[in-house]
Amino acid sequence: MARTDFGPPDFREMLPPVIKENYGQWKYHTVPRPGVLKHVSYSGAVLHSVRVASPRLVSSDFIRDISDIAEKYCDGFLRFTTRNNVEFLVSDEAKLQPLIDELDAKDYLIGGVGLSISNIVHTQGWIHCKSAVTDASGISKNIMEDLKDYFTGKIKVPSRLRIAVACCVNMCGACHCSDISIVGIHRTIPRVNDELASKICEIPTTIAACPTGAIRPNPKAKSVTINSEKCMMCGNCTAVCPAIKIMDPVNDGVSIWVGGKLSNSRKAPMFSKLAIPFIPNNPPYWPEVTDAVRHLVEVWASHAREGERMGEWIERIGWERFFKLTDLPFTNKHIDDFTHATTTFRSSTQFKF
Amino acid sequence: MARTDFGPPDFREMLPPVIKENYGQWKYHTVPRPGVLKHVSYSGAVLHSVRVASPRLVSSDFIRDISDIAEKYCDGFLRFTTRNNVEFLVSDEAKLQPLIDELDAKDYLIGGVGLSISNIVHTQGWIHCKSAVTDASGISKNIMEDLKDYFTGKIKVPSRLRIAVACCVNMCGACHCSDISIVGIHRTIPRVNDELASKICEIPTTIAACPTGAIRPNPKAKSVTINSEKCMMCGNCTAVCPAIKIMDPVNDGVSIWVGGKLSNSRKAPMFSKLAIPFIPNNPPYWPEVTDAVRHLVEVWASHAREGERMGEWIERIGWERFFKLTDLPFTNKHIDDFTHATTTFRSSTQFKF
Amino acid sequence: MDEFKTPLLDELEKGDWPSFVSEIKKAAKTSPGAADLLRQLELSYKEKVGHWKHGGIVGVRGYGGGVVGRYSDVPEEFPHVREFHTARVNQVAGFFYTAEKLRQLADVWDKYGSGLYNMHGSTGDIILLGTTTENLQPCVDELSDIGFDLGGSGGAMRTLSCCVGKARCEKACIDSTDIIRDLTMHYQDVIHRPQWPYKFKIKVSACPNDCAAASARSDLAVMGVWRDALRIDQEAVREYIAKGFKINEQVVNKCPTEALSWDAEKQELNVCTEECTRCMHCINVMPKAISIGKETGATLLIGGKVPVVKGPMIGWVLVPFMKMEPPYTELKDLVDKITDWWADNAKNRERVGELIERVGLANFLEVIGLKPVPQMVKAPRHNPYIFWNPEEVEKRG
Amino acid sequence: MDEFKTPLLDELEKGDWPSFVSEIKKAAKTSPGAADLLRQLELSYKEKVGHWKHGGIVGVRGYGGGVVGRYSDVPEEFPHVREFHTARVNQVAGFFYTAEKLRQLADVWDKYGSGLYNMHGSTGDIILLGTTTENLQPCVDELSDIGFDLGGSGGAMRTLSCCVGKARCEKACIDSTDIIRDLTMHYQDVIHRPQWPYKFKIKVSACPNDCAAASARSDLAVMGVWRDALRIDQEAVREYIAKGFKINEQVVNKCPTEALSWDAEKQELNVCTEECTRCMHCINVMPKAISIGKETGATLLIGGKVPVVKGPMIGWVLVPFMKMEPPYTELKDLVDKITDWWADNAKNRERVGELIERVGLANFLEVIGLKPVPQMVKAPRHNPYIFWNPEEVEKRG
Ligand code: SRM
Ligand code: SRM
Ligand code: SRM
Ligand code: SRM
Ligand code: SF4
Ligand code: SF4
Ligand code: SF4
Ligand code: SF4
Ligand code: SF4
Ligand code: SF4
Ligand code: SF4
Ligand code: SF4
Repeated sequence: MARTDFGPPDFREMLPPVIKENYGQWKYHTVPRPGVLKHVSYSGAVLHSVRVASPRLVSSDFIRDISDIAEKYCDGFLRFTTRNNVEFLVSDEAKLQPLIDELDAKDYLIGGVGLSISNIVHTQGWIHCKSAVTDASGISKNIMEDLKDYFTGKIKVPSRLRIAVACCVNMCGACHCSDISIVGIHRTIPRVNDELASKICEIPTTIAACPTGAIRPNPKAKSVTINSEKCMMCGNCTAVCPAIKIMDPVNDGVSIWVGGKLSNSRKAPMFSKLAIPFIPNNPPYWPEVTDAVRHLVEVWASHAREGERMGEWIERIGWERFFKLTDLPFTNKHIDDFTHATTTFRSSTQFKF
Repeated sequence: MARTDFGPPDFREMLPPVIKENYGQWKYHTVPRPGVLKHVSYSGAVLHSVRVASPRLVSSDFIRDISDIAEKYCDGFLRFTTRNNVEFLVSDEAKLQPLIDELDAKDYLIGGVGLSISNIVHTQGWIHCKSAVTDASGISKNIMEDLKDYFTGKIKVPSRLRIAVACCVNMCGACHCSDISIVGIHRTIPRVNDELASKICEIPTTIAACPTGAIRPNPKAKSVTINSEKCMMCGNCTAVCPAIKIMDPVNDGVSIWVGGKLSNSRKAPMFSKLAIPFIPNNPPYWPEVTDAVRHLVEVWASHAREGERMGEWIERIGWERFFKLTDLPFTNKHIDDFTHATTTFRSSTQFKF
Repeated sequence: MDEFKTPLLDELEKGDWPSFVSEIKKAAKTSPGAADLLRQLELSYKEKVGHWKHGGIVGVRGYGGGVVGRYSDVPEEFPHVREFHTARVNQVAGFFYTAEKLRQLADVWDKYGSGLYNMHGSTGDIILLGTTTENLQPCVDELSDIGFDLGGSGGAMRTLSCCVGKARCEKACIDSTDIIRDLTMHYQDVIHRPQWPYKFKIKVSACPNDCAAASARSDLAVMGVWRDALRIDQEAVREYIAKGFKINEQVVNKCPTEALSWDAEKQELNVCTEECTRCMHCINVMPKAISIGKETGATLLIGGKVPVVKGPMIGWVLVPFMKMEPPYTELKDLVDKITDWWADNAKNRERVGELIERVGLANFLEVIGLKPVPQMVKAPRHNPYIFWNPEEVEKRG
Repeated sequence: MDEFKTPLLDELEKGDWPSFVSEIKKAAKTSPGAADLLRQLELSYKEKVGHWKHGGIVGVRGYGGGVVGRYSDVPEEFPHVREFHTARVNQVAGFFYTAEKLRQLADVWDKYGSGLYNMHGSTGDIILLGTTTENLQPCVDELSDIGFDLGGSGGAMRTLSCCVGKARCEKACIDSTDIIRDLTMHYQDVIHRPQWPYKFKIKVSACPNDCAAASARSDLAVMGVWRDALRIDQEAVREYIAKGFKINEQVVNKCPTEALSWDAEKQELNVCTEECTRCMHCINVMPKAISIGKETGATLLIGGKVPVVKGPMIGWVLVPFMKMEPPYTELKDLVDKITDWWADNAKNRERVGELIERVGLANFLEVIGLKPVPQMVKAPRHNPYIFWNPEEVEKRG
């Protein structure tokens, strides 16, 4: 009962025999059909992995259902991916087609492998986070519903494309480095409940929490005031003092960022850059967000060269061309004004008209 | 006598007829021999320009001598270049060879055109500036003496190479964007003469002048003190308060920077980056400086591709390779720690061992 | 379930993509917490605002973290989410499970919680989504019986995670799952008992493809690399070409370092090892023909994190190459040096990358005893504001 | 001259490269100031330290600047450089002179000064190197008689300079010398009477080769460009090729935007105008065959400067394209708007680029009434800290 610090189950106990035997001995893989990976070992052994979409937020029913399936076709072995898909690990090739048939029958979506758009990495949203500016699960469901043919492999893309959704600028995901990111943002400064603040706020800590020095003491009210010219709406102060509220249903919403990547493939990792500064929250469908994402995907897919990630494509053609091709307005919001802003300004006559 | 604001002589009055007639009508140029430019107009007219080296710091004798030469061969027309060379503007092709002969006879060095190393852009140095950490004229003379064959075209280089010398970090030249720059630097913090400071220093202005906040009031002495951990030896405070001295003959010296460029040719303009953090002042020959510059030129010239500026070459091979090829030590000084330092750190596994 | 309507959320049950709403509804059949979660979420969808309170610390015996306390700000309306804490349960390295283990987990969680999960959280944990303060301790106790321990939260080392690695990937240069397993066991104390100014994350990707997104999401990213020549199976290369693969267009010309050349005469693909920067491109597009080298190890990147508050960072090269052999002592020693220094010097809520930015990378290297090497930077400084220590210069004459 | 020895400096008279020491010696034959300059310099070479005092303002009637006061800190030893001020004399645009004009200059300077010059200073002025306070006024008076006026110093618009441009260059997209001449005449007051927080520099390069080094050394750089197609003389292209020029290797493959293609069949070089970013490469290497376009104008870059104190800057695109026709009203209006705003808002010794960095480029654009366009940035922001004005958002419900 008082057992602590024993750590998670040992992964070695969770591996199918074919993996144990061929651990570190894989020679290559192929993608025999969309959503399926075939790994071949130096020993000649073969492992098939069948990847299916998951909403990430799942119920015990889901857990039991995939466990049942794994037991039936995979000797009980399965795994999740770093993008929250489920992978059924098939050691016996004979069971591959039956597994696929059952997954199809049960409406599991098979895909996300190779030249496809895989599942979205997203965060808690209104479902569980106090800081959520939007609902990450809702937005993600809508986007992937719209892009499902890119997941299943019906429509091909020039290269992988990774989408991330974060419900606030804390970005509990990889939003700063995704091909397309959706990030919840505020557009109005926090309000201070002076009465409450005077009782529960640690004024010095609150002042210190503001990265831009926008918070000044308000000695009269034993509270603080926020300088609207300096406040960049990061929400940091609200994490420190519960009397400061930043939520604003009328003006909160999401921004869209593009061109990030993490793999070192060809180009070094890149940050995602601002494409659309603001789209209002419009649940349950967020149609403007879904449309914008699809539009970005389509413009990229129809212009990029084979194997070119969103960011590589934009680097090649230039951002001025990107804004032209996507027909997105370029605004004062796109121009950086944070710490390293000047390093993003163009110091050259080289640009496209 | 009280005439003011009449401006410089009108350049139109200083142009040879062939230029006036073909102004804006030049079609192309060639380089018939090292140091000579031949410009051909759409009208068929031809102008030859013969470029000779100048020490920039010249005497009236020199002015009169080049005037005499210009009169003899160029109807009195000549110009200076943005790199302080003199150009004799020859309208009558018949006078070209005689001009060259006279220049040769008088030991003028003809060159600096095309694929060559042209004159150095440099600053005042000990000759006239109160802030000088070194002597720009002396260093420049030594370097160009050593590299004169690159100027005259005896030795060819893969592309133009521009050198600049500045006698302090004020960099009154284009040191921050040259293929090779030599910049005078301090290595010890300024000393405050408290007694003098208490009399002539405006303490608040002095404190405000320090970009790093290294200066604190010293109320006891009615002076200021300098925090050695924060001081970056920029010398800014010495410009504001004459009681603060930074000159240190033992520890002052020069640094060498490489890979900058300004033209938009192929690549956008680039800053020069630190190659050698410190070389002591060693007049009159500054042999360590001259050797270092020649070494950099030679490594570049033997490795770069045709048309590749120093910075383009380094970008292609990577800085880790640059330090290997030049055999220069990479030190803690090379790692940036100023405002945008983090943007210079490598965020990738892509590098050469 | 029938006593309430969620018309907005019901819309999100439509379509083919799996629906989180359906999942919540499934759980709601037996869990009143899940039912109230759905109701509260419907309210959020209507009002466009979240309904969770700020603050609230809850915990379990023997642990300083691993639980995120959560309270509804409309508890009268939705009493079953008045308390709705999550437990961060340390996942299995590589996210491998058996059906049996998962079922055990579901049994415990159905007993004590909402029956809802995030499989997995962004850091890597199994997120058990929603339980009461009361149920927390027995839940954790029974989890321990089935072998599941808590992960990290607060000013702690956070749950470590990694890519699938050698278990199923031909590109794995290092044994990511073993490293994560080993470090996780080694660092149980600092994972479970927050004692640092802020979070510290470690992730391992076994090659530069970074399938664990380590370089952007971990204070210390361990990235598998090799330093000898990549291996080319010429026979396999010729097979690719026979099938119409355009070797020059698709591989040689796309190599960022021009390290590859195709000898059309000898029908041979050659690599210049000193040029190759291990960008993975050729290996990725010709997996049957090109493989990683044999002299493998890791590049360590320091400082990756999201924008709050100094802007986003992708980890910076700290160690170009480190051998990775159990028990990973060199790595652990370095982690200890870094975290000790950071814990001693960081301000509250200052990540290690931000601290390094503040004090300077070169100073940081000196403290932890690493030599500056050009691999650490994209380019040397371009401003002349070099600091010199009094020890480095001569006494003034 | 014989009463003193300069053994260190004498070394620098050796060799083939023209020697500044010899020049000083020539001047020293008649100028005691030049002689003492050499002596003091020898001392500096010996001691490795300069010998000029800080501070000291001197001036001439009717002008607020144009002169840099200079005093020796060893005046007892070298009395003739006790005062050794320089006059910054505005050069002729494009640095064109006649022998006659130069001789007139030398005559005046021999009369009143050291007989030493910098031809030219880095900003562009003729630097008359060293005279006394007493001689300054008569010197400037006589310079005015021969048509030479002072340049700028202090918190003023500094002497403007430019590349040789249309006078002798086939690449000139704009009339750099005329622009400089026109602006110089127009801005005489702000050049001659410092009234700003710091210096403000304008330089003109008539094409992107930037032979005036404008983009790094001027607060406002005017760079000639074109926006239609560059012009290709196919006949001339074929001539190059006939002489062994490797068109693909030397031009097509080096075009950074892949805008060029060589049609081997038709023996034609084609350019895709919308791709071309006017990098000049093809024009530079094939001057006989490729020329700039016809629809010419300028790109304006703002903020170029050296490192002091916020780090070096290369000007940032402010106006992608502006027509450049006399009297350059649009340019002047913009310069006025910028300098007015800067003069009103800058701290002491804050360059315009630093002020823009401080307040934000977008805010600056709004103030001067320019629309943000993507040409201004290499890439949009990557941090989420966007400012929103209260006017841009709806009133909170
Ligand atoms: C299963 C998974 C690792 C895991 O531990 O779970 C995985 C597995 C593989 N990755 Fe990955 N990657 C996985 C997440 C990632 C991520 C992280 C992410 O998406 O958040 C990245 C970095 C993304 C980025 O750059 O932004 C990633 C970047 C790559 C790349 C580089 C792609 C590129 O061109 O930039 C490859 C190489 C390739 O695609 O050829 C790659 C290749 C592979 C290979 C082919 C490796 C192999 O030989 O087995 C595996 C099959 C991939 C496939 O889906 O076709 N994997 N891969 C992850 C699957 C996520 C999913 O469900 O979709
Ligand atoms: C005379 C001068 C302009 C003036 O108003 O005085 C000038 C004149 C020409 N330049 Fe320049 N440049 C002159 C300073 C510069 C500078 C400024 C500097 O050096 O400080 C630059 C920018 C340097 C940089 O990028 O750091 C400059 C970058 C160029 C380039 C681009 C070179 C490159 O590849 O980056 C070209 C094109 C070329 O070389 O083909 C060019 C080309 C030319 C051409 C060929 C233009 C023409 O068609 O007439 C002229 C003859 C150049 C030659 O020397 O071969 N000029 N040129 C300057 C001569 C300085 C000297 O005495 O050496
Ligand atoms: C659950 C999770 C999101 C998810 O849905 O997956 C999450 C949720 C929260 N994150 Fe996170 N973060 C989660 C992974 C991340 C990641 C991704 C990662 O670890 O790879 C990041 C970006 C990487 C990084 O650390 O830089 C991340 C960056 C943050 C930040 C900003 C971090 C910073 O150092 O500046 C905060 C703000 C904070 O710490 O106050 C934050 C704070 C929070 C808090 C604790 C906010 C709060 O105080 O309520 C959220 C609790 C939500 C809840 O109700 O449970 N979370 N957070 C992830 C943890 C699950 C797990 O343990 O597996
Ligand atoms: C004479 C000259 C150097 C030369 O030998 O050519 C020069 C000399 C001085 N510069 Fe400069 N600067 C000269 C061109 C430049 C340039 C180049 C340019 O204009 O293209 C720059 C870099 C471009 C720029 O402005 O950013 C330059 C950047 C500085 C700075 C740092 C500027 C800044 O804004 O941070 C200072 C420091 C200051 O202003 O206090 C400075 C200050 C000085 C002072 C006035 C320092 C002083 O107070 O004594 C020097 C006077 C020396 C003397 O004894 O005459 N000088 N100075 C150049 C002026 C000649 C002329 O008028 O033609
Ligand atoms: S991104 Fe923000 S709102 Fe979303 S889970 Fe993380 S901290 Fe909460
Ligand atoms: S939201 Fe951020 S910037 Fe605004 S006051 Fe709070 S902490 Fe400061
Ligand atoms: S670089 Fe420094 S020392 Fe040299 S002239 Fe300019 S201000 Fe004076
Ligand atoms: S030298 Fe520069 S950093 Fe040092 S005290 Fe003076 S102004 Fe400050
Ligand atoms: S990071 Fe590399 S080793 Fe790990 S799964 Fe991805 S491709 Fe394989
Ligand atoms: S891994 Fe990348 S850099 Fe190395 S040879 Fe292959 S493509 Fe070139
Ligand atoms: S900048 Fe352009 S136009 Fe001016 S001289 Fe140089 S090449 Fe000619
Ligand atoms: S000017 Fe430069 S970008 Fe334009 S076509 Fe020529 S080489 Fe290409």
